[in-house]
Amino acid sequence: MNISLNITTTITEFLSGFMSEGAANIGTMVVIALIYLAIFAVAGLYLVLLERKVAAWFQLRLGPNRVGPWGLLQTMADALKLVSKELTGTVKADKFLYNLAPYFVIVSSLMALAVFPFTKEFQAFDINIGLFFLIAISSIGVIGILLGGWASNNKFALIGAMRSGVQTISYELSVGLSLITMVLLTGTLQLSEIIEVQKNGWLIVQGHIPAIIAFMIYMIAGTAETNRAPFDMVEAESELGAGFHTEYSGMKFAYFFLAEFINMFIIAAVATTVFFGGWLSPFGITESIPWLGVFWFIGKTFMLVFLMMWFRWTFPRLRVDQLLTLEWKYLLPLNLLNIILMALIVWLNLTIQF
Amino acid sequence: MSYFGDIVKGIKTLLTGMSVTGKYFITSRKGAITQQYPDNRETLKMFERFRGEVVMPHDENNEHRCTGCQKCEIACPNGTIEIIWDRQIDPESGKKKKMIDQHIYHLGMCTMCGLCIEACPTDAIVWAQNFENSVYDRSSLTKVLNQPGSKLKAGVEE
Amino acid sequence: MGLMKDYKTEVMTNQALQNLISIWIPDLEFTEEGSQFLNISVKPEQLHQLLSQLKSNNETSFDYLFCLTGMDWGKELGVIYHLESTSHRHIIVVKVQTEDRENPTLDSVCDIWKTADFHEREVYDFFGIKFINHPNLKRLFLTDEWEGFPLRKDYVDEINMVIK
Amino acid sequence: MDTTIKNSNLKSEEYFINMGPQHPATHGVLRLLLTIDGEIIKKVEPDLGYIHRSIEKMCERDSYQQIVHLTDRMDYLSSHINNEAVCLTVENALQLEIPDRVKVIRTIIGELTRIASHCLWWGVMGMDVGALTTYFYGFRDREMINDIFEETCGARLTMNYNIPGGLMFDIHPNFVKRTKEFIAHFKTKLPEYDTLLTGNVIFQKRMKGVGILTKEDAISFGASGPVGRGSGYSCDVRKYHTYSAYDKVTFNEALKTDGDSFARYQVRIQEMWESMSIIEQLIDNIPEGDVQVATNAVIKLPKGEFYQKVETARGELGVYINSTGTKNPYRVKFRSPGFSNLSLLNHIAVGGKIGDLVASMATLDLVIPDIDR
Repeated sequence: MNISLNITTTITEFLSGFMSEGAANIGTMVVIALIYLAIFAVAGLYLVLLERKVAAWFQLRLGPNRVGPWGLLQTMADALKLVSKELTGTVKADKFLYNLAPYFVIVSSLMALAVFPFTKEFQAFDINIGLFFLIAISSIGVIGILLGGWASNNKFALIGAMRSGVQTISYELSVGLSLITMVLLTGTLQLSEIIEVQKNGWLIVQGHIPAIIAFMIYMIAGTAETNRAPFDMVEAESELGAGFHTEYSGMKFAYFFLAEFINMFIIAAVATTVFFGGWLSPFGITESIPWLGVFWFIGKTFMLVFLMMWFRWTFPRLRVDQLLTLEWKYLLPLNLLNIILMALIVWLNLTIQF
Repeated sequence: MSYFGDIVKGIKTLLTGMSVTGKYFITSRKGAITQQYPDNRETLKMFERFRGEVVMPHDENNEHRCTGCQKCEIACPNGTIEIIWDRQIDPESGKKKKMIDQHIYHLGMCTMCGLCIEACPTDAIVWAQNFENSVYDRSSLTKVLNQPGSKLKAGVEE
Repeated sequence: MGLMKDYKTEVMTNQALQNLISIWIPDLEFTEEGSQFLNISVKPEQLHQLLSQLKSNNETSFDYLFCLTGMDWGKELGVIYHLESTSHRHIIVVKVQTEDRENPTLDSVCDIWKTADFHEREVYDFFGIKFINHPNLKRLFLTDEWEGFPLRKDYVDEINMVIK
Repeated sequence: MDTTIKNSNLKSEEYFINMGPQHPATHGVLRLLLTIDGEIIKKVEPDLGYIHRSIEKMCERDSYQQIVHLTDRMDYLSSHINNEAVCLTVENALQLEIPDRVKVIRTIIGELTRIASHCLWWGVMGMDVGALTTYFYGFRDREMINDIFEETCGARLTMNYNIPGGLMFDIHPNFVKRTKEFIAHFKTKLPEYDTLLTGNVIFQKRMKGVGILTKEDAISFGASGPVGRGSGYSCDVRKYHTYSAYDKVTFNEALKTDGDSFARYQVRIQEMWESMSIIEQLIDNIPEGDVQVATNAVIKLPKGEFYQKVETARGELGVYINSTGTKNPYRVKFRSPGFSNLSLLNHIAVGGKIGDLVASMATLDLVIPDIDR
């Protein structure tokens, strides 16, 4: 194949054919940003649809099936409806922060998408502190939620926002530590290199027991990070109505909503990359065809997304103090123990490699 | 250690819970419990005792069985039924007798308790199984049950 | 479980109850006419004393106030207390009435049975009977600015009431 | 749990929050005025009356046959039992001898109503604590009961199947078959309720030790039904003041002594098993006979006072009728179980979190029209 999957260089080369180098670089950024925006606006919408369909199947329902074949255009129609809706707000809201909050949330989740290698070299931004960058970026979203809850001037929204703050600060720790456990195994933070390491077996196999524990902790903490049930204290519709986005309507509400789903995708994508070999096919069956990596990457990610949906539609919600008990009394000590265990295993060369 | 025992036990209970929903997810193809309502109008059949609205059946000669005795009107708890009647000359016997002019039924006030139908001595009114009673204007919920030009069926009053 | 509990307890007869209670307070009226229970009519000033004694006495121990009904007898306003003992399973009915329709006041029994809190607020709401020593006597169902007491027999509301 | 911050200069203030009248957890139009310190509930003050229709006043102008259908609209989830209560009061006052067939059918439908009500409660309670899927599983099973009702009574919720003197008409020929089908179906589905929710560690953490009500308080607050029995207070009207055909069947009163939300939950689950056993004992032995005894078209109760207790799905419903001998009652009072159960909400919710309030409110199983009447 002549066309390189490295999209950045491909586009830069194409653009520098008729413009200066600096302009070409800027042009590349704009083009890639637009591509990512478009892809993930659509992907977010279809994640919403998937969630609704999966929920329906868990709940003995049919799910959306009116707009388009099998309801495939349902979320498009919803998005159109939301765009056309009036943007309401409370009278005494802090207008500037109130309007700023949704963008904080959506921008932070879109930024995180840039670093994922969808297949070999198909990556917009291969930074050498990739995992670190992801952890850092994913924490910014909570500022948007806090701002939104505070600026709405609504008590329910404020309670939701405060819960969100507490929750994210706590669970950020577990997400970080469980990923660090895996970094011990890979020796690198760069996502493309993490995948290279896994050519000798996915990390969840290489690291066996501690890796499985790390994966479980990561999935629990990741679900909490996205504010989804059973950790949806922030919205908790039977307690707070709608939580922090009570006062948002129209497209501003849709940004919060989309961000939640893209965050879910990110959490699952990180798990895919770190634990399940990213775009690598099982046993290397399709190694000769690199573009199939996209299929494997998306497939694995969606399996994990499905797992998170399965959690959501099965479990009751935790109470806010139990949420903290779980993190500080169970996940965090386990995580620290797990790091030591992983270090021992790496030190004693007890990893499983093919 | 109970600390780790609790964790294992907890995870186990979570997995049992997931097995229930998982089972339904896998068998979801068998069919949903919900119905595709406006699409299944043809096959959707209500039970014969279903209380949709009160109707007055007429036979092919446009004859009903209502004698205008007003027992339904008295039985109704909500004032749903109003009977307008007067004394007219019966064409057969030539005598003056009580006949209904209009049997008015306010569907909007009806609570479907069925006391009127129980009270009716001549079975003139029955339940219909129609349940699609929504209309755009409240006034169209007021119905006249006897058809225009209809008359009392012979032999009902005996 | 498994063990079948005996639900038939020894119930004090109405006569025995009457004999017992009539010792406490002399001028009570007892009747069983037109009711399946023993009825006691009590003067408003003796109400609280009687009821607290009915609960605290070990032989009666009426610890369950299962119904508190406001009544308008036409001339008098009053309250009917249906009491049951969860240990002895006998039932008694206590009636109290006051002829003051302008400003009817009775003693609250909130301190004896906690359930009386809401029930007395309901009676206040619909009959306008004020309960002395009630911790939070305000309208429960109706709005604060509602005029009149709807369940009284002389209440008139030409707009909302459909009279057949 | 000590939640106060010691030796702190931080100033904190309690604040009010309005839960309802439109709020997902209040299941209707109940409004709660909460005083909250952070997440801790300091005071709960219910504000009622959003759907008060003054049924008691309406009864004063209606005839005894007409009263029955109004009670459908009180506790709509146990409408049959409400109807039965009024009919029993009138029948006792008239000293009518009710055929055994009527008694048995009333009991069967009453127990089906109880199962249906508990199914719905289980669904919405799961939803209140965040397990959204329970709602549909609960409704799936309730739907079968509603179909049975619709076929026999003509309505799914507000059935009005009872009249003073018996039943409006005989049961449908399919009734026995469908009821047996339902029992067979539900025996496989009820254990699933347990696997999905009861054993779940999160659910148990949410429910255990939350909203504790002692036996003394339960009696004092007039709690009844599963709320009282969850506190170890034996209060089953079917046992103590037996009516209809409950004296012909054997069943256990579900009793738990913990007094917390989880005990109330377990009581209801066990009640569903007991109800199924009651139906099984009766369904094959419905005696032949009439379904009505003739009454006058205008029923006049003798002068006097009449009181009847029944056990609805929510607890003890009392009907008090004061008659002066005319065709209308002089005064009707409904002692509704929800009203007393609501009054203890403040008592059990104070000191808990907002989530606890929702969980304990869910296990009180409030139906707002029952409270507002």
